[in-house]
Amino acid sequence: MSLTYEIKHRNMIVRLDAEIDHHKAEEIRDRLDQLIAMNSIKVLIFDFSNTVFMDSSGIGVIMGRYKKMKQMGGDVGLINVNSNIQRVLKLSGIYRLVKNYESVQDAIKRLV
Amino acid sequence: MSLTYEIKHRNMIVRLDAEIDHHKAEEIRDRLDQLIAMNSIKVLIFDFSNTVFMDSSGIGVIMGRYKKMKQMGGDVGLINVNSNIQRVLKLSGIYRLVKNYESVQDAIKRLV
Amino acid sequence: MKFENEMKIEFDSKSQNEGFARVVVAAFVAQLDPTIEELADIKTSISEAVTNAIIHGYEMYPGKVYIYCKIVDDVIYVEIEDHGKGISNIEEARQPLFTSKPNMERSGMGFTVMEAFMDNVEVESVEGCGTTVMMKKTLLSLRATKEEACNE
Amino acid sequence: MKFENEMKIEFDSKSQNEGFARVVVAAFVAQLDPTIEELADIKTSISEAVTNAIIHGYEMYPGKVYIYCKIVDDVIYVEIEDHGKGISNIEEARQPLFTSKPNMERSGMGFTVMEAFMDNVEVESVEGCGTTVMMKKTLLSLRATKEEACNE
Ligand SMILES: Nc1ncnc2c1ncn2[C@@H]1O[C@H](COP(=O)(O)OP(=O)(O)O)[C@@H](O)[C@H]1O
Ligand SMILES: Nc1ncnc2c1ncn2[C@@H]1O[C@H](COP(=O)(O)OP(=O)(O)O)[C@@H](O)[C@H]1O
Repeated sequence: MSLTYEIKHRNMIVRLDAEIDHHKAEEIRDRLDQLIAMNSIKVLIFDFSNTVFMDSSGIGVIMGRYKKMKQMGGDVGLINVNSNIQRVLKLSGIYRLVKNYESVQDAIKRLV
Repeated sequence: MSLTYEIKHRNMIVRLDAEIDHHKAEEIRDRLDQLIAMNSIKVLIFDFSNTVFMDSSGIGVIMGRYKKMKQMGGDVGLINVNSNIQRVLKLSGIYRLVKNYESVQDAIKRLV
Repeated sequence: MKFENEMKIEFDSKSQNEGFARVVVAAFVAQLDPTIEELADIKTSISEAVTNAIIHGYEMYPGKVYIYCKIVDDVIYVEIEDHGKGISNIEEARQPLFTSKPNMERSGMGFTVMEAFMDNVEVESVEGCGTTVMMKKTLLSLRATKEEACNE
Repeated sequence: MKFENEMKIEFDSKSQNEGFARVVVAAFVAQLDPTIEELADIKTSISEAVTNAIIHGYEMYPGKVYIYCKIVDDVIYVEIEDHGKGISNIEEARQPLFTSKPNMERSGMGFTVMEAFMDNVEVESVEGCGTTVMMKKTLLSLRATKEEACNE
Protein backbone atom coordinates (compact mmCIF):
# COMPACT_ATOMS: atom_id res chain seq x y z
CA MET A 1 0.00 0.00 0.00
CA SER A 2 1.34 3.43 -0.87
CA LEU A 3 -1.08 5.52 1.20
CA THR A 4 0.54 8.53 2.83
CA TYR A 5 -1.10 11.05 5.13
CA GLU A 6 -0.64 14.34 6.87
CA ILE A 7 -2.48 15.53 9.97
CA LYS A 8 -2.95 19.19 11.00
CA HIS A 9 -5.33 20.22 13.82
CA ARG A 10 -7.50 17.09 13.48
CA ASN A 11 -7.70 17.52 9.70
CA MET A 12 -6.22 14.59 7.81
CA ILE A 13 -5.15 14.66 4.17
CA VAL A 14 -4.70 11.18 2.73
CA ARG A 15 -2.90 10.66 -0.55
CA LEU A 16 -4.37 7.45 -1.95
CA ASP A 17 -2.80 4.58 -3.89
CA ALA A 18 -2.23 4.63 -7.66
CA GLU A 19 -4.94 2.01 -8.22
CA ILE A 20 -8.00 1.66 -6.01
CA ASP A 21 -9.86 -1.60 -6.51
CA HIS A 22 -11.43 -4.16 -4.19
CA HIS A 23 -8.00 -5.65 -3.42
CA LYS A 24 -6.65 -2.30 -2.25
CA ALA A 25 -9.93 -1.00 -0.79
CA GLU A 26 -9.87 -3.34 2.19
CA GLU A 27 -6.39 -2.27 3.19
CA ILE A 28 -7.19 1.41 2.66
CA ARG A 29 -10.36 1.20 4.72
CA ASP A 30 -8.67 -0.51 7.66
CA ARG A 31 -5.76 1.91 7.64
CA LEU A 32 -8.04 4.96 7.45
CA ASP A 33 -10.30 3.81 10.26
CA GLN A 34 -7.27 3.24 12.43
CA LEU A 35 -5.86 6.70 11.64
CA ILE A 36 -9.22 8.41 12.16
CA ALA A 37 -9.68 6.79 15.58
CA MET A 38 -6.11 7.29 16.77
CA ASN A 39 -6.04 10.97 15.87
CA SER A 40 -9.67 11.98 16.55
CA ILE A 41 -9.89 13.29 12.99
CA LYS A 42 -12.64 15.84 12.22
CA VAL A 43 -12.09 16.50 8.52
CA LEU A 44 -10.87 13.83 6.12
CA ILE A 45 -9.58 14.93 2.71
CA PHE A 46 -9.00 12.30 0.07
CA ASP A 47 -6.17 13.41 -2.22
CA PHE A 48 -6.31 11.58 -5.58
CA SER A 49 -3.21 13.19 -7.08
CA ASN A 50 -1.41 9.80 -7.29
CA THR A 51 -4.49 7.84 -8.29
CA VAL A 52 -4.83 6.80 -11.92
CA PHE A 53 -7.45 4.08 -11.51
CA MET A 54 -10.52 3.61 -9.35
CA ASP A 55 -13.51 1.30 -9.72
CA SER A 56 -16.75 1.19 -7.70
CA SER A 57 -14.88 -0.29 -4.73
CA GLY A 58 -13.54 3.22 -4.20
CA ILE A 59 -17.08 4.57 -3.94
CA GLY A 60 -17.65 2.14 -1.09
CA VAL A 61 -14.55 3.37 0.71
CA ILE A 62 -15.52 7.05 0.38
CA MET A 63 -19.16 6.44 1.33
CA GLY A 64 -18.13 4.35 4.32
CA ARG A 65 -15.77 7.07 5.60
CA TYR A 66 -18.38 9.75 4.90
CA LYS A 67 -20.98 7.99 7.04
CA LYS A 68 -18.47 7.42 9.80
CA MET A 69 -17.18 11.00 9.84
CA LYS A 70 -20.71 12.48 9.75
CA GLN A 71 -21.75 10.33 12.72
CA MET A 72 -18.88 11.84 14.67
CA GLY A 73 -19.76 15.36 13.54
CA GLY A 74 -16.96 15.47 10.99
CA ASP A 75 -16.86 15.77 7.20
CA VAL A 76 -15.14 14.49 4.06
CA GLY A 77 -13.81 16.18 0.90
CA LEU A 78 -11.99 15.22 -2.29
CA ILE A 79 -9.11 16.91 -4.15
CA ASN A 80 -7.22 16.27 -7.38
CA VAL A 81 -9.77 13.83 -8.82
CA ASN A 82 -8.97 13.07 -12.47
CA SER A 83 -11.73 13.01 -15.08
CA ASN A 84 -11.95 9.20 -15.38
CA ILE A 85 -12.41 8.84 -11.64
CA GLN A 86 -14.92 11.70 -11.63
CA ARG A 87 -17.01 9.77 -14.15
CA VAL A 88 -17.13 6.78 -11.80
CA LEU A 89 -18.03 9.01 -8.84
CA LYS A 90 -20.73 10.87 -10.79
CA LEU A 91 -22.56 7.65 -11.63
CA SER A 92 -22.96 6.84 -7.95
CA GLY A 93 -24.55 10.14 -6.96
CA ILE A 94 -21.95 10.52 -4.24
CA TYR A 95 -21.39 14.15 -5.27
CA ARG A 96 -24.64 15.07 -3.49
CA LEU A 97 -22.83 14.29 -0.22
CA VAL A 98 -19.13 14.72 -0.87
CA LYS A 99 -17.56 17.43 -3.05
CA ASN A 100 -14.42 18.07 -5.06
CA TYR A 101 -12.33 21.02 -3.82
CA GLU A 102 -9.69 23.13 -5.52
CA SER A 103 -7.03 22.58 -2.90
CA VAL A 104 -6.42 21.42 0.66
CA GLN A 105 -6.86 25.02 1.89
CA ASP A 106 -10.14 25.38 0.03
CA ALA A 107 -11.44 22.07 1.40
CA ILE A 108 -10.50 22.85 4.98
CA LYS A 109 -11.96 26.37 4.77
CA ARG A 110 -15.33 25.05 3.60
CA LEU A 111 -15.52 21.88 5.67
CA VAL A 112 -14.28 22.87 9.11
CA MET B 1 7.06 1.24 -36.37
CA SER B 2 8.95 4.05 -34.68
CA LEU B 3 12.28 3.68 -36.50
CA THR B 4 13.90 7.02 -37.30
CA TYR B 5 17.13 7.61 -39.20
CA GLU B 6 19.67 10.21 -40.12
CA ILE B 7 22.05 10.05 -43.11
CA LYS B 8 25.36 11.95 -43.42
CA HIS B 9 27.88 11.20 -46.18
CA ARG B 10 26.66 7.64 -46.73
CA ASN B 11 26.69 6.94 -42.99
CA MET B 12 23.27 6.07 -41.58
CA ILE B 13 22.31 6.21 -37.91
CA VAL B 14 19.11 4.29 -37.20
CA ARG B 15 17.29 4.75 -33.94
CA LEU B 16 15.45 1.48 -33.40
CA ASP B 17 12.03 0.72 -31.92
CA ALA B 18 11.31 0.43 -28.19
CA GLU B 19 10.74 -3.31 -28.49
CA ILE B 20 12.51 -5.51 -31.03
CA ASP B 21 10.95 -8.93 -31.42
CA HIS B 22 10.07 -11.15 -34.39
CA HIS B 23 6.94 -9.08 -35.06
CA LYS B 24 8.95 -5.87 -35.35
CA ALA B 25 12.07 -7.46 -36.86
CA GLU B 26 10.48 -8.11 -40.24
CA GLU B 27 9.40 -4.50 -40.62
CA ILE B 28 12.75 -3.19 -39.42
CA ARG B 29 14.69 -5.43 -41.81
CA ASP B 30 12.63 -4.42 -44.85
CA ARG B 31 12.84 -0.73 -44.00
CA LEU B 32 16.60 -0.87 -43.44
CA ASP B 33 17.33 -2.75 -46.65
CA GLN B 34 15.31 -0.19 -48.56
CA LEU B 35 17.16 2.71 -46.92
CA ILE B 36 20.57 1.10 -47.43
CA ALA B 37 19.91 0.53 -51.15
CA MET B 38 18.33 3.92 -51.82
CA ASN B 39 21.13 5.86 -50.18
CA SER B 40 24.16 3.66 -51.01
CA ILE B 41 24.96 3.47 -47.29
CA LYS B 42 28.54 2.54 -46.32
CA VAL B 43 28.35 2.59 -42.51
CA LEU B 44 25.23 1.57 -40.61
CA ILE B 45 24.99 2.50 -36.92
CA PHE B 46 22.25 0.94 -34.83
CA ASP B 47 21.24 3.36 -32.07
CA PHE B 48 19.49 1.51 -29.22
CA SER B 49 18.79 4.58 -27.09
CA ASN B 50 15.00 4.08 -27.40
CA THR B 51 15.16 0.31 -27.16
CA VAL B 52 14.10 -1.29 -23.89
CA PHE B 53 13.54 -4.85 -25.11
CA MET B 54 15.20 -7.13 -27.66
CA ASP B 55 15.07 -10.90 -28.08
CA SER B 56 17.11 -13.12 -30.42
CA SER B 57 15.14 -11.84 -33.41
CA GLY B 58 17.22 -8.68 -33.06
CA ILE B 59 20.42 -10.71 -33.40
CA GLY B 60 19.11 -11.96 -36.74
CA VAL B 61 18.45 -8.40 -37.91
CA ILE B 62 21.92 -7.16 -36.93
CA MET B 63 23.72 -10.21 -38.38
CA GLY B 64 21.75 -9.97 -41.61
CA ARG B 65 22.65 -6.28 -42.04
CA TYR B 66 26.26 -6.99 -41.07
CA LYS B 67 26.63 -9.61 -43.81
CA LYS B 68 24.98 -7.36 -46.34
CA MET B 69 27.10 -4.31 -45.50
CA LYS B 70 30.33 -6.32 -45.49
CA GLN B 71 29.53 -7.72 -48.94
CA MET B 72 29.25 -4.18 -50.21
CA GLY B 73 32.49 -3.14 -48.48
CA GLY B 74 30.66 -1.36 -45.65
CA ASP B 75 30.43 -1.91 -41.90
CA VAL B 76 28.07 -1.91 -38.92
CA GLY B 77 28.30 -0.55 -35.36
CA LEU B 78 26.11 -0.30 -32.25
CA ILE B 79 25.57 2.57 -29.80
CA ASN B 80 23.59 3.06 -26.57
CA VAL B 81 22.98 -0.65 -25.95
CA ASN B 82 21.51 -1.20 -22.47
CA SER B 83 22.80 -4.00 -20.24
CA ASN B 84 19.88 -6.37 -20.77
CA ILE B 85 20.26 -6.17 -24.53
CA GLN B 86 24.01 -6.57 -24.21
CA ARG B 87 23.45 -9.84 -22.39
CA VAL B 88 21.38 -11.14 -25.32
CA LEU B 89 24.00 -9.99 -27.82
CA LYS B 90 26.88 -11.51 -25.84
CA LEU B 91 25.31 -14.97 -25.88
CA SER B 92 25.29 -14.98 -29.66
CA GLY B 93 28.97 -14.18 -30.10
CA ILE B 94 28.01 -11.32 -32.40
CA TYR B 95 30.48 -9.03 -30.59
CA ARG B 96 33.32 -10.75 -32.47
CA LEU B 97 31.97 -9.07 -35.59
CA VAL B 98 30.06 -5.99 -34.50
CA LYS B 99 31.07 -3.68 -31.66
CA ASN B 100 29.54 -1.21 -29.24
CA TYR B 101 30.79 2.38 -29.61
CA GLU B 102 30.72 5.33 -27.22
CA SER B 103 29.02 7.70 -29.61
CA VAL B 104 28.09 8.27 -33.24
CA GLN B 105 31.36 10.20 -33.73
CA ASP B 106 33.40 7.41 -32.20
CA ALA B 107 31.67 4.77 -34.36
CA ILE B 108 32.13 6.72 -37.57
CA LYS B 109 35.78 7.48 -36.81
CA ARG B 110 36.56 3.81 -36.30
CA LEU B 111 34.36 2.30 -38.97
CA VAL B 112 34.77 4.56 -42.00
CA MET C 1 -10.31 -7.53 -44.73
CA LYS C 2 -11.49 -8.11 -41.19
CA PHE C 3 -9.04 -7.57 -38.40
CA GLU C 4 -9.51 -10.31 -35.83
CA ASN C 5 -7.71 -11.43 -32.70
CA GLU C 6 -8.81 -13.33 -29.64
CA MET C 7 -7.52 -14.57 -26.32
CA LYS C 8 -8.64 -16.44 -23.25
CA ILE C 9 -7.28 -16.22 -19.78
CA GLU C 10 -7.97 -18.16 -16.61
CA PHE C 11 -6.73 -17.27 -13.13
CA ASP C 12 -7.33 -17.90 -9.43
CA SER C 13 -10.13 -16.01 -7.67
CA LYS C 14 -7.66 -14.03 -5.57
CA SER C 15 -8.06 -10.32 -5.13
CA GLN C 16 -4.47 -9.58 -6.18
CA ASN C 17 -5.44 -10.88 -9.65
CA GLU C 18 -7.92 -8.02 -10.16
CA GLY C 19 -5.12 -5.69 -11.19
CA PHE C 20 -3.56 -8.44 -13.30
CA ALA C 21 -6.83 -8.93 -15.20
CA ARG C 22 -6.98 -5.20 -15.98
CA VAL C 23 -3.43 -5.17 -17.32
CA VAL C 24 -4.07 -8.22 -19.51
CA VAL C 25 -7.19 -6.82 -21.13
CA ALA C 26 -5.63 -3.36 -21.49
CA ALA C 27 -2.57 -4.89 -23.20
CA PHE C 28 -4.78 -6.86 -25.56
CA VAL C 29 -6.91 -3.83 -26.40
CA ALA C 30 -3.80 -1.67 -26.89
CA GLN C 31 -3.43 -3.02 -30.45
CA LEU C 32 -6.49 -0.92 -31.36
CA ASP C 33 -4.91 2.30 -30.08
CA PRO C 34 -7.81 3.30 -27.82
CA THR C 35 -8.03 6.76 -26.29
CA ILE C 36 -7.12 7.09 -22.61
CA GLU C 37 -10.81 7.45 -21.82
CA GLU C 38 -11.82 4.36 -23.80
CA LEU C 39 -9.09 2.36 -22.11
CA ALA C 40 -10.23 3.60 -18.68
CA ASP C 41 -13.83 2.59 -19.49
CA ILE C 42 -12.74 -0.91 -20.42
CA LYS C 43 -10.38 -1.37 -17.47
CA THR C 44 -13.00 -0.17 -15.01
CA SER C 45 -15.66 -2.49 -16.44
CA ILE C 46 -13.29 -5.48 -16.35
CA SER C 47 -12.39 -4.63 -12.78
CA GLU C 48 -16.06 -4.59 -11.76
CA ALA C 49 -16.89 -7.93 -13.39
CA VAL C 50 -13.74 -9.69 -12.14
CA THR C 51 -14.26 -8.36 -8.61
CA ASN C 52 -17.84 -9.61 -8.68
CA ALA C 53 -16.71 -13.08 -9.76
CA ILE C 54 -14.23 -13.18 -6.88
CA ILE C 55 -16.30 -11.73 -4.04
CA HIS C 56 -19.87 -12.64 -5.02
CA GLY C 57 -19.38 -15.67 -7.27
CA TYR C 58 -16.84 -17.54 -5.18
CA GLU C 59 -17.15 -15.63 -1.90
CA MET C 60 -14.40 -17.10 0.27
CA TYR C 61 -14.01 -20.29 -1.76
CA PRO C 62 -11.16 -20.70 -4.22
CA GLY C 63 -12.18 -20.93 -7.88
CA LYS C 64 -11.17 -19.86 -11.37
CA VAL C 65 -12.14 -16.71 -13.22
CA TYR C 66 -12.24 -16.90 -17.02
CA ILE C 67 -11.94 -14.00 -19.44
CA TYR C 68 -12.54 -14.33 -23.15
CA CYS C 69 -11.68 -11.33 -25.27
CA LYS C 70 -12.20 -10.88 -28.97
CA ILE C 71 -11.47 -8.00 -31.29
CA VAL C 72 -13.25 -7.75 -34.64
CA ASP C 73 -12.24 -4.60 -36.47
CA ASP C 74 -13.02 -1.78 -34.03
CA VAL C 75 -15.31 -3.79 -31.72
CA ILE C 76 -14.12 -5.27 -28.44
CA TYR C 77 -16.06 -8.14 -27.00
CA VAL C 78 -15.31 -9.38 -23.47
CA GLU C 79 -16.78 -12.24 -21.48
CA ILE C 80 -16.07 -12.70 -17.77
CA GLU C 81 -17.14 -16.05 -16.39
CA ASP C 82 -17.14 -17.72 -13.00
CA HIS C 83 -18.36 -21.11 -11.84
CA GLY C 84 -19.51 -19.71 -8.54
CA LYS C 85 -22.85 -19.48 -6.81
CA GLY C 86 -24.76 -17.61 -9.52
CA ILE C 87 -27.32 -14.79 -9.29
CA SER C 88 -30.91 -15.63 -8.35
CA ASN C 89 -32.46 -12.36 -9.53
CA ILE C 90 -30.47 -10.72 -12.32
CA GLU C 91 -32.84 -7.79 -12.74
CA GLU C 92 -32.53 -6.86 -9.08
CA ALA C 93 -28.75 -7.37 -9.12
CA ARG C 94 -28.40 -4.88 -12.00
CA GLN C 95 -30.26 -2.10 -10.14
CA PRO C 96 -28.02 0.83 -9.18
CA LEU C 97 -27.08 0.68 -5.49
CA PHE C 98 -28.32 -2.90 -5.04
CA THR C 99 -25.75 -5.00 -3.23
CA SER C 100 -25.97 -8.24 -1.28
CA LYS C 101 -22.83 -7.29 0.64
CA PRO C 102 -23.39 -3.84 2.20
CA ASN C 103 -21.32 -4.91 5.22
CA MET C 104 -18.32 -5.30 2.92
CA GLU C 105 -18.86 -1.65 1.89
CA ARG C 106 -19.85 -2.66 -1.63
CA SER C 107 -21.59 0.27 -3.28
CA GLY C 108 -23.88 -1.74 -5.52
CA MET C 109 -22.62 0.27 -8.48
CA GLY C 110 -20.68 -2.48 -10.33
CA PHE C 111 -23.28 -3.30 -12.98
CA THR C 112 -24.17 0.38 -13.33
CA VAL C 113 -20.53 1.21 -14.06
CA MET C 114 -20.29 -1.56 -16.68
CA GLU C 115 -23.49 -0.37 -18.34
CA ALA C 116 -22.33 3.25 -18.41
CA PHE C 117 -18.83 2.51 -19.73
CA MET C 118 -19.55 -0.24 -22.25
CA ASP C 119 -22.00 -0.14 -25.18
CA ASN C 120 -23.78 -3.31 -24.21
CA VAL C 121 -23.80 -5.57 -21.14
CA GLU C 122 -25.54 -8.95 -20.90
CA VAL C 123 -25.64 -11.23 -17.89
CA GLU C 124 -26.27 -14.95 -17.90
CA SER C 125 -26.41 -16.81 -14.62
CA VAL C 126 -27.55 -20.15 -13.27
CA GLU C 127 -27.84 -20.54 -9.50
CA GLY C 128 -25.24 -22.96 -8.21
CA CYS C 129 -23.47 -23.05 -11.60
CA GLY C 130 -22.04 -19.60 -12.15
CA THR C 131 -22.30 -16.31 -13.98
CA THR C 132 -21.14 -14.91 -17.32
CA VAL C 133 -21.06 -11.19 -18.05
CA MET C 134 -20.78 -10.30 -21.74
CA MET C 135 -19.75 -6.79 -22.71
CA LYS C 136 -19.21 -5.02 -26.00
CA LYS C 137 -17.69 -1.70 -26.93
CA THR C 138 -16.98 -0.06 -30.28
CA LEU C 139 -13.89 2.11 -30.29
CA LEU C 140 -14.98 5.35 -31.89
CA SER C 141 -11.42 6.64 -31.85
CA LEU C 142 -10.42 3.99 -34.38
CA ARG C 143 -13.39 4.66 -36.58
CA ALA C 144 -12.60 8.38 -36.54
CA THR C 145 -8.95 7.76 -37.49
CA LYS C 146 -9.98 5.52 -40.37
CA GLU C 147 -12.44 8.06 -41.69
CA GLU C 148 -9.78 10.74 -41.52
CA ALA C 149 -7.41 8.51 -43.45
CA CYS C 150 -10.08 7.98 -46.12
CA ASN C 151 -10.79 11.68 -46.42
CA GLU C 152 -7.17 12.59 -46.93
CA MET D 1 2.35 -20.61 4.45
CA LYS D 2 2.98 -21.11 0.76
CA PHE D 3 2.27 -18.26 -1.58
CA GLU D 4 0.64 -19.65 -4.70
CA ASN D 5 -0.98 -18.19 -7.77
CA GLU D 6 -1.51 -19.52 -11.27
CA MET D 7 -2.92 -18.47 -14.61
CA LYS D 8 -3.42 -19.80 -18.10
CA ILE D 9 -3.69 -17.87 -21.30
CA GLU D 10 -4.48 -18.83 -24.85
CA PHE D 11 -4.14 -16.60 -27.92
CA ASP D 12 -3.89 -16.67 -31.70
CA SER D 13 -0.54 -17.49 -33.32
CA LYS D 14 -0.20 -13.96 -34.69
CA SER D 15 3.06 -12.11 -34.38
CA GLN D 16 1.40 -9.04 -32.81
CA ASN D 17 0.58 -11.25 -29.82
CA GLU D 18 4.28 -11.75 -29.00
CA GLY D 19 4.38 -8.41 -27.21
CA PHE D 20 1.04 -9.14 -25.58
CA ALA D 21 2.38 -12.44 -24.17
CA ARG D 22 5.35 -10.64 -22.66
CA VAL D 23 3.15 -8.05 -20.96
CA VAL D 24 0.85 -10.73 -19.53
CA VAL D 25 3.65 -12.78 -18.00
CA ALA D 26 5.45 -9.66 -16.76
CA ALA D 27 2.24 -8.41 -15.10
CA PHE D 28 1.71 -11.79 -13.44
CA VAL D 29 5.31 -11.97 -12.22
CA ALA D 30 5.13 -8.37 -10.96
CA GLN D 31 3.45 -9.58 -7.74
CA LEU D 32 6.86 -11.04 -6.75
CA ASP D 33 8.63 -7.69 -7.16
CA PRO D 34 11.38 -8.98 -9.46
CA THR D 35 14.46 -6.89 -10.24
CA ILE D 36 14.59 -5.21 -13.64
CA GLU D 37 17.11 -7.81 -14.75
CA GLU D 38 15.03 -10.76 -13.56
CA LEU D 39 12.00 -9.33 -15.33
CA ALA D 40 14.04 -8.83 -18.52
CA ASP D 41 15.25 -12.45 -18.33
CA ILE D 42 11.71 -13.76 -18.04
CA LYS D 43 10.28 -11.48 -20.76
CA THR D 44 13.05 -12.41 -23.18
CA SER D 45 12.60 -16.14 -22.56
CA ILE D 46 8.83 -15.90 -23.01
CA SER D 47 9.35 -13.96 -26.21
CA GLU D 48 11.66 -16.68 -27.60
CA ALA D 49 9.30 -19.54 -26.81
CA VAL D 50 6.17 -17.75 -28.05
CA THR D 51 7.91 -16.67 -31.26
CA ASN D 52 9.02 -20.28 -31.84
CA ALA D 53 5.47 -21.54 -31.39
CA ILE D 54 4.23 -19.01 -33.94
CA ILE D 55 6.91 -19.26 -36.63
CA HIS D 56 8.19 -22.83 -36.24
CA GLY D 57 5.25 -24.63 -34.62
CA TYR D 58 2.47 -23.20 -36.77
CA GLU D 59 4.52 -21.68 -39.61
CA MET D 60 1.95 -19.84 -41.71
CA TYR D 61 -1.05 -21.76 -40.37
CA PRO D 62 -3.34 -20.23 -37.76
CA GLY D 63 -3.30 -21.93 -34.37
CA LYS D 64 -3.39 -21.26 -30.65
CA VAL D 65 -0.51 -20.65 -28.30
CA TYR D 66 -1.01 -21.63 -24.63
CA ILE D 67 0.88 -20.26 -21.66
CA TYR D 68 0.58 -21.70 -18.19
CA CYS D 69 2.25 -19.78 -15.40
CA LYS D 70 2.52 -20.72 -11.76
CA ILE D 71 4.13 -18.99 -8.82
CA VAL D 72 5.02 -20.96 -5.71
CA ASP D 73 6.75 -18.77 -3.15
CA ASP D 74 9.72 -17.31 -5.04
CA VAL D 75 9.73 -19.78 -7.94
CA ILE D 76 8.19 -18.98 -11.31
CA TYR D 77 7.20 -21.85 -13.51
CA VAL D 78 6.13 -21.21 -17.12
CA GLU D 79 4.93 -23.59 -19.83
CA ILE D 80 4.54 -22.49 -23.45
CA GLU D 81 2.64 -24.94 -25.60
CA ASP D 82 1.67 -25.16 -29.26
CA HIS D 83 -0.21 -27.81 -31.22
CA GLY D 84 1.97 -27.27 -34.25
CA LYS D 85 4.29 -29.44 -36.26
CA GLY D 86 6.63 -30.48 -33.44
CA ILE D 87 10.42 -30.90 -33.33
CA SER D 88 11.96 -34.06 -34.80
CA ASN D 89 15.36 -33.70 -33.14
CA ILE D 90 15.21 -31.76 -29.89
CA GLU D 91 18.91 -32.08 -29.12
CA GLU D 92 19.86 -30.56 -32.45
CA ALA D 93 17.20 -27.85 -32.09
CA ARG D 94 18.69 -26.76 -28.76
CA GLN D 95 22.20 -26.29 -30.17
CA PRO D 96 23.31 -22.64 -30.25
CA LEU D 97 23.04 -21.21 -33.77
CA PHE D 98 20.95 -24.11 -35.08
CA THR D 99 17.95 -22.86 -37.01
CA SER D 100 15.70 -24.45 -39.60
CA LYS D 101 14.80 -21.00 -40.94
CA PRO D 102 18.06 -19.19 -41.81
CA ASN D 103 16.31 -17.50 -44.76
CA MET D 104 13.98 -15.80 -42.25
CA GLU D 105 17.11 -14.42 -40.55
CA ARG D 106 16.52 -16.51 -37.46
CA SER D 107 19.70 -16.59 -35.42
CA GLY D 108 19.23 -20.04 -33.92
CA MET D 109 19.77 -18.51 -30.48
CA GLY D 110 16.24 -18.88 -29.07
CA PHE D 111 16.82 -21.96 -26.91
CA THR D 112 20.26 -20.68 -25.89
CA VAL D 113 18.69 -17.46 -24.62
CA MET D 114 16.06 -19.38 -22.64
CA GLU D 115 18.72 -21.62 -21.11
CA ALA D 116 20.91 -18.66 -20.17
CA PHE D 117 18.13 -16.57 -18.68
CA MET D 118 16.07 -19.21 -16.86
CA ASP D 119 17.31 -21.72 -14.27
CA ASN D 120 15.92 -24.73 -16.05
CA VAL D 121 14.44 -25.38 -19.51
CA GLU D 122 12.80 -28.61 -20.63
CA VAL D 123 11.35 -29.34 -24.05
CA GLU D 124 8.75 -31.95 -24.89
CA SER D 125 7.69 -32.41 -28.48
CA VAL D 126 5.83 -34.92 -30.62
CA GLU D 127 6.09 -34.57 -34.38
CA GLY D 128 2.75 -33.62 -35.85
CA CYS D 129 1.29 -32.93 -32.41
CA GLY D 130 3.15 -29.98 -30.98
CA THR D 131 5.73 -28.72 -28.55
CA THR D 132 5.81 -27.69 -24.89
CA VAL D 133 8.65 -25.69 -23.41
CA MET D 134 8.82 -25.75 -19.59
CA MET D 135 10.91 -23.14 -17.82
CA LYS D 136 11.63 -22.39 -14.18
CA LYS D 137 13.29 -19.50 -12.42
CA THR D 138 13.82 -18.71 -8.76
CA LEU D 139 13.73 -15.01 -7.96
CA LEU D 140 16.79 -14.40 -5.84
CA SER D 141 15.73 -10.81 -5.25
CA LEU D 142 12.76 -12.04 -3.24
CA ARG D 143 14.82 -14.51 -1.25
CA ALA D 144 17.30 -11.76 -0.42
CA THR D 145 14.52 -9.42 0.75
CA LYS D 146 13.06 -12.11 2.97
CA GLU D 147 16.40 -12.91 4.55
CA GLU D 148 16.97 -9.24 5.21
CA ALA D 149 13.55 -9.00 6.86
CA CYS D 150 14.41 -11.98 9.07
CA ASN D 151 17.75 -10.51 10.06
CA GLU D 152 16.27 -7.21 11.10
N1 LIG E 1 -20.45 -13.00 -10.49
C1 LIG E 1 -21.43 -12.91 -9.58
N2 LIG E 1 -21.84 -14.00 -8.88
C2 LIG E 1 -22.83 -13.92 -7.96
N3 LIG E 1 -23.49 -12.78 -7.67
C3 LIG E 1 -23.14 -11.65 -8.34
C4 LIG E 1 -22.11 -11.66 -9.31
N4 LIG E 1 -21.99 -10.41 -9.81
C5 LIG E 1 -22.92 -9.67 -9.17
N5 LIG E 1 -23.61 -10.40 -8.29
C6 LIG E 1 -24.73 -9.93 -7.41
O1 LIG E 1 -25.19 -8.69 -7.93
C7 LIG E 1 -25.11 -7.67 -6.92
C8 LIG E 1 -24.83 -6.32 -7.57
O2 LIG E 1 -23.55 -6.30 -8.18
P1 LIG E 1 -22.82 -4.93 -8.41
O3 LIG E 1 -23.75 -4.00 -9.14
O4 LIG E 1 -21.52 -5.21 -9.07
O5 LIG E 1 -22.58 -4.32 -6.97
P2 LIG E 1 -21.61 -4.75 -5.77
O6 LIG E 1 -20.50 -5.59 -6.32
O7 LIG E 1 -21.11 -3.45 -5.26
O8 LIG E 1 -22.45 -5.51 -4.80
C9 LIG E 1 -24.03 -8.15 -5.99
O9 LIG E 1 -24.14 -7.58 -4.71
C10 LIG E 1 -24.28 -9.66 -5.99
O10 LIG E 1 -25.34 -10.00 -5.12
N1 LIG F 1 7.66 -24.63 -31.08
C1 LIG F 1 8.42 -25.19 -32.05
N2 LIG F 1 7.86 -25.98 -33.00
C2 LIG F 1 8.60 -26.53 -33.98
N3 LIG F 1 9.93 -26.34 -34.09
C3 LIG F 1 10.56 -25.59 -33.18
C4 LIG F 1 9.84 -24.97 -32.12
N4 LIG F 1 10.73 -24.27 -31.36
C5 LIG F 1 11.94 -24.45 -31.92
N5 LIG F 1 11.85 -25.23 -33.02
C6 LIG F 1 12.97 -25.68 -33.87
O1 LIG F 1 14.18 -25.45 -33.15
C7 LIG F 1 15.04 -24.60 -33.90
C8 LIG F 1 15.89 -23.77 -32.99
O2 LIG F 1 15.10 -22.85 -32.26
P1 LIG F 1 15.75 -21.53 -31.65
O3 LIG F 1 16.94 -21.92 -30.85
O4 LIG F 1 14.67 -20.80 -30.93
O5 LIG F 1 16.24 -20.71 -32.90
P2 LIG F 1 15.44 -19.91 -34.06
O6 LIG F 1 14.05 -19.63 -33.60
O7 LIG F 1 16.24 -18.68 -34.24
O8 LIG F 1 15.46 -20.81 -35.26
C9 LIG F 1 14.13 -23.83 -34.81
O9 LIG F 1 14.80 -23.33 -35.94
C10 LIG F 1 13.07 -24.87 -35.15
O10 LIG F 1 13.52 -25.73 -36.18
